[in-house]
Order: sequence, then structure tokens, then C-alpha cells
Amino acid sequence: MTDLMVPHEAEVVERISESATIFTLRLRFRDGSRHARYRFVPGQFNMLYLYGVGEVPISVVSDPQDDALFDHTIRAIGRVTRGLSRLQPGDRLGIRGPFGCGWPLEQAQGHDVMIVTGGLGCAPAVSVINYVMRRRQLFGELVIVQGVKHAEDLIWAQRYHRWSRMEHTQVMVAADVGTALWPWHVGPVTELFAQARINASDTVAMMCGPEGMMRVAADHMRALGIVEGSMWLSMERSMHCGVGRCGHCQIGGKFVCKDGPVFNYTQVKDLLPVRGL
Amino acid sequence: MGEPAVMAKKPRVAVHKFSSCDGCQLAFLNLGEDLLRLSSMVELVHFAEAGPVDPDAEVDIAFVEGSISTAAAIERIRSVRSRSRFLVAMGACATAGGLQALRNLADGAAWVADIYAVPAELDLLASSTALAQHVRVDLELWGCPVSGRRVVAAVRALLFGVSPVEEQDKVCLDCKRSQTVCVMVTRGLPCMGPVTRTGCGALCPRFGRDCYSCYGPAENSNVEALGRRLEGVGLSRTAAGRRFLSINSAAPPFTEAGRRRAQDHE
Amino acid sequence: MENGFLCRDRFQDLLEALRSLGYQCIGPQVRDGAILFVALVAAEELPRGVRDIQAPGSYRLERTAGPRFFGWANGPQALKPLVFAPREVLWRAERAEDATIRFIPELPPPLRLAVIGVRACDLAALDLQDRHFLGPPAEDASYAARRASLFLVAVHCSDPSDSCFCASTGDGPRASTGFDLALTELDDGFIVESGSGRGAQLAASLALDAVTGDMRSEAAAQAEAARARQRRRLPSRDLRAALFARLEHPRWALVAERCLACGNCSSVCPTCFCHAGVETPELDGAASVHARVWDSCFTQSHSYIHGITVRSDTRARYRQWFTHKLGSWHEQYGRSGCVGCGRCISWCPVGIDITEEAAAICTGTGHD
Amino acid sequence: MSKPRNITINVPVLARVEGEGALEIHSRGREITALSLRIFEAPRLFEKFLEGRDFGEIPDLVARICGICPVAYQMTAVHAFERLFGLDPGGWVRDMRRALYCGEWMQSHALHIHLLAAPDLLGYDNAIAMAQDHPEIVRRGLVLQALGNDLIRLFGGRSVHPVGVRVGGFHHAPDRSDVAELHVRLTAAVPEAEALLRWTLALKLPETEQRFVSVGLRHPAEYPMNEGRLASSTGLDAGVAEFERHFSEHQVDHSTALYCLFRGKPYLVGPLARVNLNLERLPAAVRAVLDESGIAWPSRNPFHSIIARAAETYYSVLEAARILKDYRVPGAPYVPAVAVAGAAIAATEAPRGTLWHRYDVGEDGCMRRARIVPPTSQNQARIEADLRQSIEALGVDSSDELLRRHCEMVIRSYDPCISCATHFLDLRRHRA
Ligand SMILES: Cc1cc2nc3c(=O)[nH]c(=O)nc-3n(C[C@H](O)[C@H](O)[C@H](O)COP(=O)(O)OP(=O)(O)OC[C@H]3O[C@@H](n4cnc5c(N)ncnc54)[C@H](O)[C@@H]3O)c2cc1C
Ligand code: SF4
Ligand code: SF4
Ligand code: SF4
Repeated sequence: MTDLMVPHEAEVVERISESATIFTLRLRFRDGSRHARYRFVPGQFNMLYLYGVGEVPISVVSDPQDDALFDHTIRAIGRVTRGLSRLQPGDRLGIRGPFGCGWPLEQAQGHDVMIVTGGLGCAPAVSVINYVMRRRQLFGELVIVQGVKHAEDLIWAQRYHRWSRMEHTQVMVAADVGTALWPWHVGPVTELFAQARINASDTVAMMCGPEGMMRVAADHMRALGIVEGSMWLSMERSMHCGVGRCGHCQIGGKFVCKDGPVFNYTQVKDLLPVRGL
Repeated sequence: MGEPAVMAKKPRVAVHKFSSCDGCQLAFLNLGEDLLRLSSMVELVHFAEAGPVDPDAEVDIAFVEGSISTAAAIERIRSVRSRSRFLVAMGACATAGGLQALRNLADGAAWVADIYAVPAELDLLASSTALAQHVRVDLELWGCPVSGRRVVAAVRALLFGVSPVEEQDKVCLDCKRSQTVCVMVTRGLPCMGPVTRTGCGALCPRFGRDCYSCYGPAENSNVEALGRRLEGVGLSRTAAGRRFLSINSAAPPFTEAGRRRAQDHE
Repeated sequence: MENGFLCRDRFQDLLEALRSLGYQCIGPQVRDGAILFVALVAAEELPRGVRDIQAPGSYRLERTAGPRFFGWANGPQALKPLVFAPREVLWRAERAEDATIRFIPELPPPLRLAVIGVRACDLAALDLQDRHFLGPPAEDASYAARRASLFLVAVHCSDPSDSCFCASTGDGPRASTGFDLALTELDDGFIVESGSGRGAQLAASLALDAVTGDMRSEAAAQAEAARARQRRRLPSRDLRAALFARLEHPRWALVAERCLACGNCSSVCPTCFCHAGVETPELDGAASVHARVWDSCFTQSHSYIHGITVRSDTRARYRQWFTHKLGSWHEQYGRSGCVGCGRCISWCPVGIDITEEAAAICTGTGHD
Repeated sequence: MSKPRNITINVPVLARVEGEGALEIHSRGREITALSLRIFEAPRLFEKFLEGRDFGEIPDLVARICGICPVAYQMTAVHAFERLFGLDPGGWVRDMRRALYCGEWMQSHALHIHLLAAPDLLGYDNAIAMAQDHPEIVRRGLVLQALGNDLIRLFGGRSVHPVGVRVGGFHHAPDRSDVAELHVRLTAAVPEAEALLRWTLALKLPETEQRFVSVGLRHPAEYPMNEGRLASSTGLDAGVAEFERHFSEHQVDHSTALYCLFRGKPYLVGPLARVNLNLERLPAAVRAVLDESGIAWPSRNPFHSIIARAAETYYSVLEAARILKDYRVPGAPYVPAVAVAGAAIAATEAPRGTLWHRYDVGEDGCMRRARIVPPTSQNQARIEADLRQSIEALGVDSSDELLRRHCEMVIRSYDPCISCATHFLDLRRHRA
């Protein structure tokens, strides 16, 4: 029996700096056979162990079919993530995972896809966008909606520009507070929803971001005609084990780590509006 | 809490002392073999009690013991701050003004007049205050005295280049983890564990007595509910107030909870 | 299966029999003013004639002249610390000069433990912990190892305390499953009953007398009295819908004024399972130990995600504990997380009573 | 003969002493015009805030006067109250207190000998540097220090501000298994402690002979720790309650500590004074080693205090091992105390010397007034007297560097504890 609680040694093969605080670690298990066996779905996460410091849950952002390496895009904000940001190629860390359920990518095939992210950029959503981009012919229209508070909060602006030039792809970005050169919308991101070029009744929506934002977004999407059962969202809670034991990630009866982090909207819609649950 | 910058391979460390009993510095001197190990991992540039004296040295990490209670001390802590990349306030004196902060509560006229009668060079201030009231503090290690385990853990974390963990849960948690029998529930002792920060490993209950909060307030401490309970187990209102006005009397939730009870008495 | 009657002065035989099978016996003893489960060598160490007087926020022992060893309800521990240890080292990482990291899993030491004097509520709670730690995605290795080493000798509860309400949750006072042996204590000795193959084998090795009809009727009367003695109860065995319909009930704020958020209730609760990962590197950095320690939903770090504490105040924390215990356990494990042991009532330093809160919250619409 | 000159020696921070103090020496020609061991650490006004506190709170509060000898403060306080309340906690408590005190002597003495004083004698700046060349010596010191700390932990959970002591006894009796484990370690440390004493006897200590009065407790049967009468090398024999009749404190400008004088004169307390007064109370094993050394006791060389400290360390190891050998868990670790109004007075032997407490207790068991006389304020005048004599002996014309080093060494040999010294300030005296 494999012990899900014990990490496995992995090596940083490449470190990509995405912004001042965001970086991507491209990893490989040291044990070749483990690496070969390793399978995941976008939306799933690993527990990353920084030697002597601790573990944090981080989504896998690379493509599941990319066998050579797997990637984590991480924002350095606290103890562990700041420490992780100092890792360099050749450095080692521990990995447990993958854990949780990923995005419903098979169900979404043949349908329009609307991806809504909020806040400071959202790794789980990036993994879906990458996934769809690489299999463009399998999906219908793709709409990417990103909202930020301040224009400066937007990272990866070039990516949004690049994506917006792709066929059958619509990118809508909004900032509550803009700047002089801000090329996109200023105002609540939800004001843009009506412009989405999708067939609402045939759309699968995937959301990631602050809970309040996702709740409002869901209301707007429902107004567009997207059915609740086709809306998915990725939740975030404190996690210490990743396998539904430590209890930290509970929201109502759900363990975000194993019942999620990706949920169907219907599973959590009653819980989302309650503060402090 | 401050973030440690990447530390030098062998960081320079200073241990400074302000108004205190020296007990927190002993966390280093009592490390035994680990003291020698530590001294090979860091460069101890100022630590008067252990030998090296260079109070003005630029350092990566400064551990500061003691409270600020003279005008000269204010100057000195500012100077220490400006020369230290990561400053750790170590112990109840440095984090909350210490036991000697009880004088902050004394009614102005009496004590302060006495204090001003001392030789001018003493420049004793009317209050004894925590470092954070004067300078930015990157990490607070509470406790009277601070625990050696936590000092070592802080050094270790900084050597790894990450910020040390802050412990702020309540003593009760550690009390139960050590399977200690609650002295409040079984004996009606006026235990401060439910509002006191962990770090000691629930020492007092393990020794069959009530915690007297030498580690200061935990996060989200319901001092009012505990105050009522202390009276419920038989303390007079002033005696319950004194439980808060002790080693960490100047820590905000305690000052209020204690003072209210002291005043009611008058 | 009823096996026979063990005279009181032959109780030591039971301990010896267990020892000869390689078990270390753990049993109730008076320590620091409470009944604790500690290493038990001789029957004399059992708390003869001791009874417990429990009330919200209060636990006292009293000595009586009675002959019974088990005439008390319970102490602050259940079986939880024996299976879900307060601190469990999970693995150790070692870093070599060339920066490679080796992970060495750690398992608890293999100790065969026979626990004497287990209560019905303890067994029900153990079953719940089993569901949590042994269910999918995979068995928890440390828990499984500790769990597999237990031999459980239950004693049907004859003297519930004032805090107990296992009758209301359906978990006691009689133990019905989950034990190897179960004893009914009478003044002269014990009716022995086995609940497993190895229990039956062990019983067979003891010199037991026949159980008389009188004994049986005394046992039945005792069980009935124990049940009847319980005053507290929960409004229903499934409060999930009622609680989740009342997440904004004003009572949450009222209880938060009294609650210390100290985590004592979750620590003594035999079914609470929350834990935190803690890392303890050695000073020289060559190795680091990763352990899990009991945590509580009453701590700030429990719901902390960078920059946000989801449950920042006591109201939200108490509500989480309560709605999980009595509500969302149903969704997770098919039943309430409360077995009616009453520990959270007695060991709460300010005496908050789960049954009283449940009554206050679940009655009315929640909008009063 | 060299020309007279003016010197000013200023050591702003004294290294390797507990707490922060400074040294100032001025001389003109052959005359020392000013010499002060300046204790400028801010007073913490302890006595003041003990007022109004219940007697039960006092042991935990006074411990905070000093992180190095908290046990001494706790011991003195509990004895003071028990004497006033007429409380006899019995033999078990008495023995365990002695074992606990041994722990503090061991840790404090070992700390001083190895980390503070030895570098002077072997020519290093600090013990860490010394450890490079003399690892076994430093390690032996750390082992004895750790053993002392663990002995305190056995009774109080931690070595700094331990939590086990209460008026009437202890909060908790240690488990037999824990005591047994420590007893094994104590027994194993006996040869180490003996070797330590021999090592100090072999050190090249400066030769000097000074006239001073030794003061300490004397007990009819044992080496003094918790109990005894006040004694001096000049024949004083008084109960501790008479302390204020023979000893008086006064304030000097350069110090936040008070100077305590014995009949108007400086005097010495501490290990050397204790050995001088109580040599015959040391067990034969310790005396034998001291006798071999050829030192004529009582000693008049203040530098012999390191030897006295080592002798007491050796003694503490033997004594603690003796006490813990047949340890039994008592029925109750304490006797409940009921307050009686009056003056609670006691003195015990802290590692650094006699520590005297007086509390005026009200009907309600709360403090009306408190007065504490720690060893360092008693030794302060003696240290300054020694410094004068030493400088004169060395020659005022010696180099500044030599004078400075020597003076620092003199001060350190007394192991002054500035934290203890500055716990208070007698406010009334300043109003004048
Ligand atoms: C399913 C999931 C996927 C995630 N994916 C990504 C990702 O791809 N990229 C990314 O940058 N971030 C991701 N996060 C967030 C990331 O886990 C936190 O930013 C990280 O835990 C912060 O840890 P820290 O030690 O740096 O911060 P600190 O604020 O110092 O946190 C202290 C401790 O709190 C705990 N903690 C804090 N935040 C969280 C959290 N969100 N979840 C669990 N424990 C927490 C950890 O024990 C952590 O060590 C994800 C979170 C979840 C739950
Ligand atoms: S003894 Fe004190 S710290 Fe321990 S559980 Fe009880 S109240 Fe909390
Ligand atoms: S239990 Fe309380 S008083 Fe005792 S050591 Fe711990 S924090 Fe200090
Ligand atoms: S919630 Fe309370 S009564 Fe119920 S099982 Fe837990 S501790 Fe016992």
C-alpha cells in the first residue's frame, strides 16, 4: 500500500520567472518509474514540501499529456511559497499527489467554454486554458473573462493579448480601477458577461477566484442562460494533508481537497453565500 | 511579521539586552552542545554576556531581550534596528513590556514623582514598553522566559531563509495534547490557559497548577468570559483582575480585562 | 455471546490472560483527580468505589465504600489518543551534502494494547474514527497500525454521569458492537460476553462460573436504570437540515460571548479528527521531522489561507464545530459525529452544553 | 620609577557578566580619584509592585528578578512566608528544596566558571573561542550546567522561572522514573565534578591577599542553603530577622543598585565567603580535594572564588545524588498555607551569596511592603574595594590595557549579577 502521507523526492529542472512574485517550477520525480506512472488532470493539485519548512497545496498547471515534466506556477506570498521561490534548477523538494478532482474537461468537449477568473490570477484556470488551447478543435467557443481590482494587479497581460488573437477565442479583462494605458474595460467584470459570444445553453463554465466574486459571476451566468449544472468552480481552503483527513479544508460537509477542489456549482451554491463557513 | 531576506551563509547575529532579568538570553547559554553547534553556523558578533561586545555592529539577525524603560534605551533600540536586517523581540519584556510594565498602570502622581527623583542620568520613563512601540519588529517570541526550543526554531527557519512560525494558539490545546487533566475543571483553579499563547507546552497544568499566562494573550482571547469564570471559581473581582495584570499586564486585552476589575474595586 | 461469570477476585486472571497473549494492559486509574487510561498491572490499581460527579465545566471524583471498579461514567480521554495520537510523526526527511532528500516513513511502535473498561460511547466513537481514517482514498498508515494492535474489553455503563446522553444518540449505555469482550459489572463480579473470535478464545481460557437468571435480570435492570438516569438529550439524531437552515441564528453570537475558543471540546471529543502538520528541523539542518498534531477548528490557523482567516471570530468557529459535529458528519460519514459521551460539556472550562445549545438553535425558525 | 600620570579607564559594557554594567576609573598621579562599578541598568521597581499581591503570587513574581537564580528568589520567599505562618512543610519538601537548590548552584556555577570566568584565566575572549582549543573542558562545563538545569526542570518544568514551587512545598511531586533517571546522571557526573574542582585548583590564579569580611549563613549540621543563621568571619551570629540591625543599605550616585554595608564596611558574600565560613560542613570527599591543594582556608584571595564555585558544584552533585537516591513519592507535595499578618523574613544562599527578603503581610495575606537584598548589592562595595587594591598592587602606572583587563577579570571573579542588583530602588531615599 502506498502511503499517501509521505512525499517523494522531485527535482527542479527549470525555474521560470513569470513576474516579480510569480514563478513556475518545472519538476521531475527523481525516481524514474514514479515519474512515468505519474498521471493527473488539470485542476488537481500536489502537496509541495519545502525541506525543513512545510507543505503547501499547489495546482498542477502543465498539460497532462506532457510526460517529460510537470509544472507548478506559484505566487510567493508566505512562508513556504517564498521559500519555494528561491529554489533553483537542481534543487530538491518533496511531492505528494496528485490530489482532488480536476476540471470536467471530457464533459466540456464539443461545448462552448467560458472561463471566469478573478483576483490575482488563478493557476487552476490557467491549466484549463492551456488544455483547451492545445486541443482547440475539441471545443466550441472559448471565452476568457478576467477581473482584477487594480489594473496593476493583472499579470500575464501578454498572454491575454496572445489568447485574444486566437480563433474562436474571446478575451475580456476588466479592472475596477484602471490606469491611463489600460486597454481593457474599467468597471465590474460582470458588466462584460453580456458580451460573451457563446451559446449559453451549450456552455460549460469554469470559475476560479474569490468566493464572493464566483457567487456574483454565477448569478450573471445564470442570467445569460448557462445552467447551474454546467458551472464549475475551484475552491480554496487551508490544507495540511490533501486526502480528507486533517479537516482544515471543510466547507459544510465537503472536504475541498478530496471532494473538490473543483466542484459543480450545485454542490456548493448553498454554502457560498454564508460568511465564515 | 517581517520577511527574512536571503541570509548570508553564516549570518551575523547579535543579542542585545534592555530592561530584563537576563532569563531570555539564557535560552542561548542553556543550549548546551547546541550552543557550540550554533556558534559554528552563525557568527555571534555581539552578545555581552557570552563575551563578544560590539553593540554597533551591522547584523543579519538581532535578538533583543528586555523592555524599553529609559530615554537612552529608545535611542539605543532605534540604533539596533537600523543596524539589523531581521529583529526578533525575545520574551515578555520585549514583546509586552514585561512584569515591570506594571508601573505603567500605577496612577501617575505617586510612582512617577518618585521615579523623577532618581538621578537624572537614569532618565527612567514612566512606562516600560514593548520594542514594537518604538521600532518595527520582524518577529515576536513571547514568553517569560522565551523557550529555547522556539529560539532555536527561529534561528533554523531564518537559516533556511523563511520566516519562523508564529505560535498563537491557546495553552489548552497543548494541555490536551499532552493528555494533562484540566486543573480548572477538576480543581477549580483559576487557570489562564484558555487565553494564553502556546509555546511552553502547558507547563503549569502539567505541574498540577494553573497557568499564570507568562506567554501572554493568544489570538482571539475571550478575556471577559474567562474573567467571569475566574470569579466563578472563587476569586474576588480584584484577584481575578490581578491574574491579567501580571507578567503581561501591558498586552492589550489583558490591560483592559485587568484594569476594569481593579477599578471596580475602588 | 455470553461466556460466563468472572468473580471479582479473579479479575486479575483476565489481565494475566491478556498479558500471556502479548498484550500490555491499559486501564482506568485515578490520576490527578480524573479517571485516565494508563498502564494497568494489577486489579487493585482499578478505581474501586470511585464515582465521578460531572456537570458543565466541572468534574470531580468521589470515593465510596462500594466494591465496583467501573462505577463511574468516563474521564477526559476516550480511545482517541490511543489510535489518533496527539502527536504522530509521519516521516523524517534527511538531506545529504549533495542536497538530495531522503524520506523515511515512520510508523508507531508495534505495541499490542488491551484496553480495559471501554465504554459504549467510546466504541461508537472509535467506529466513527475508523470511518474517517481508514476510508478512501487509502487507509491512514499510522492510525491503521495503532488500530490493529487493540484488544478491547468493554464494560457496559452502569453509572452515567450528569453530562451523558448516549441514550439519546443511540450509542449506549450498553455496548453492542466493536468489542472483543464486554463485561457487565455486578457487585460480586462480571458477566463476560465476547464479541469477536479472539474474545471468545480468551473468555474460554478463563475460569468462569455460570451466569444465573438473577444475574441476568440484575444486569437488565441496571442497564435500564442507566438509560433512565440520563437527563440530557439532543432534539434529534439528525440535525443537519435544522442546523444548515439556521446558520444565521442569533444564538451563535450569544454562545460566542461565553465561548473561550480554547479547543477543549474538540480535544476531548472522541470523534474530532482535525490535525495540523508541523515540521521540526534539526538545528544543523541535516534532518527534519514531519508530524501531525491535534488541531481544532477553534484555532485561527485552522481556516487560514494566505491573508484571510475564513473563520475569524468565535461565532464562526463555534458554528463550524457544532454544525460539523451534529450536521455535516451525516454527509461525510452517514451519521451524527456525536456519540453522547458528554465530555465536551464537562471539560469546557466555562461549561457550555452542546445539548442546551442544540435545543436553543434547533427550536424556532432561526430568525427570531 | 615611572612618572605619575592621569588615567581614565572606561569599559562601557562589561562582557561576560549578567546584566549590563560599566566600569569607570579615574586617577591622578598615584591616587585613584574615582572608581566605580557602574550599574546603570534601569531599575525595575520590583518591591513596589509586589505591594497588594497575595502571598501565593509572590514566588512566581520574584523569580523574575533574576533569570539566573530564580530558584533562590522563590526559595527565600517561601521560607519567609512559612516562617511567619508557622508552617512546617516536612522532611520531603525540605529535602526536595535542597535538591532543587543544588540544581541552581550547579547550573549557575558551571555557567560562570566555563562561559564567563575561564576565558579570562586561559586567555580567550569568550568560551566559544576557548572551546576550539579546550573542547573537553567546555563540554564538561556544559554537561554540568545542563545537569543542573535538568534538576531544576525536574521540579519546575524549566530552568528559568520554574513553575513548581509554592508556599508550603511543591505543586507537583516528580515521578519516580524521572528521578531515577536523573539520579543515574548525577552519579555519573560525580567524577566529572571532582575533575572540575581539580582543574580549578591547577589553574594559575593571580596571587593576592586581601583583607575582607566573609558573610554567609551557617547551619548547625549542613552546608548552608535554605536555612541557617547569619554569620561572619568576624564572629557575627544572628538570626535572619536581625539582618537589618547589622546590615544597612545606602545609595550612591553612579549606581541604580544599592550598596549594602555590614556595620558600615564592605563585605563579601558568595561561594568564597561560604567556603570560608563553612569549610568543615563540606563532605570529606570535597574537603579532601581542597586540602590537597595546599591552600590555607579561609582564603584571602578573591580569585579563589572560582575554586569555591567548583567545590560547591562538586558538593551539589554529591548532595543532590544523596537526596534523590531513595526517592519516594509523597502523599501530598505541599502543605496548604493560611496567611498570618506580620513580617515574613528569610535568607537563603543564592549561588552568588546571601539573599534576604522581608515582606510585611496584611491580614488579607497581601503584601503591604517588600524589601529584598540580593547578593550583588552586598558585594558591590567589596568589588570596588578589591579593584582599588588590585590597581594599587599592579601599579597605577601599568598600561591601560593591562589595567582594564585585570579590572574586568576582578569584577568577573565576583560573578556580579546586575539583574538582581537593579530589581529595585528604594524610592524614599531619593526624595531627599
Ligand atoms: C487546491 C489548491 C490549489 C492551489 N494552487 C495554487 C497554485 O497553483 N499556485 C499558487 O500560487 N497557490 C496555490 N494555492 C494557494 C497556496 O496553497 C497558498 O498560497 C500557500 O499555501 C501559502 O502558503 P505560504 O506558506 O507561502 O503562506 P503563509 O501565509 O505563510 O501560510 C502559512 C501556512 O498556512 C497554510 N496555508 C496558507 N494558505 C493556505 C492555502 N491556501 N491552502 C492550504 N494551506 C494554506 C499553510 O500551512 C502555510 O504554510 C492553492 C491552494 C489550494 C487549496
Ligand atoms: S488546565 Fe488550563 S490550560 Fe489546561 S485545559 Fe484546563 S483551562 Fe486549559
Ligand atoms: S502554563 Fe502559562 S504560566 Fe505556565 S509556563 Fe505556560 S504560559 Fe507560562
Ligand atoms: S460532541 Fe461532545 S458529547 Fe458528543 S461525542 Fe463529542 S465530546 Fe462527546
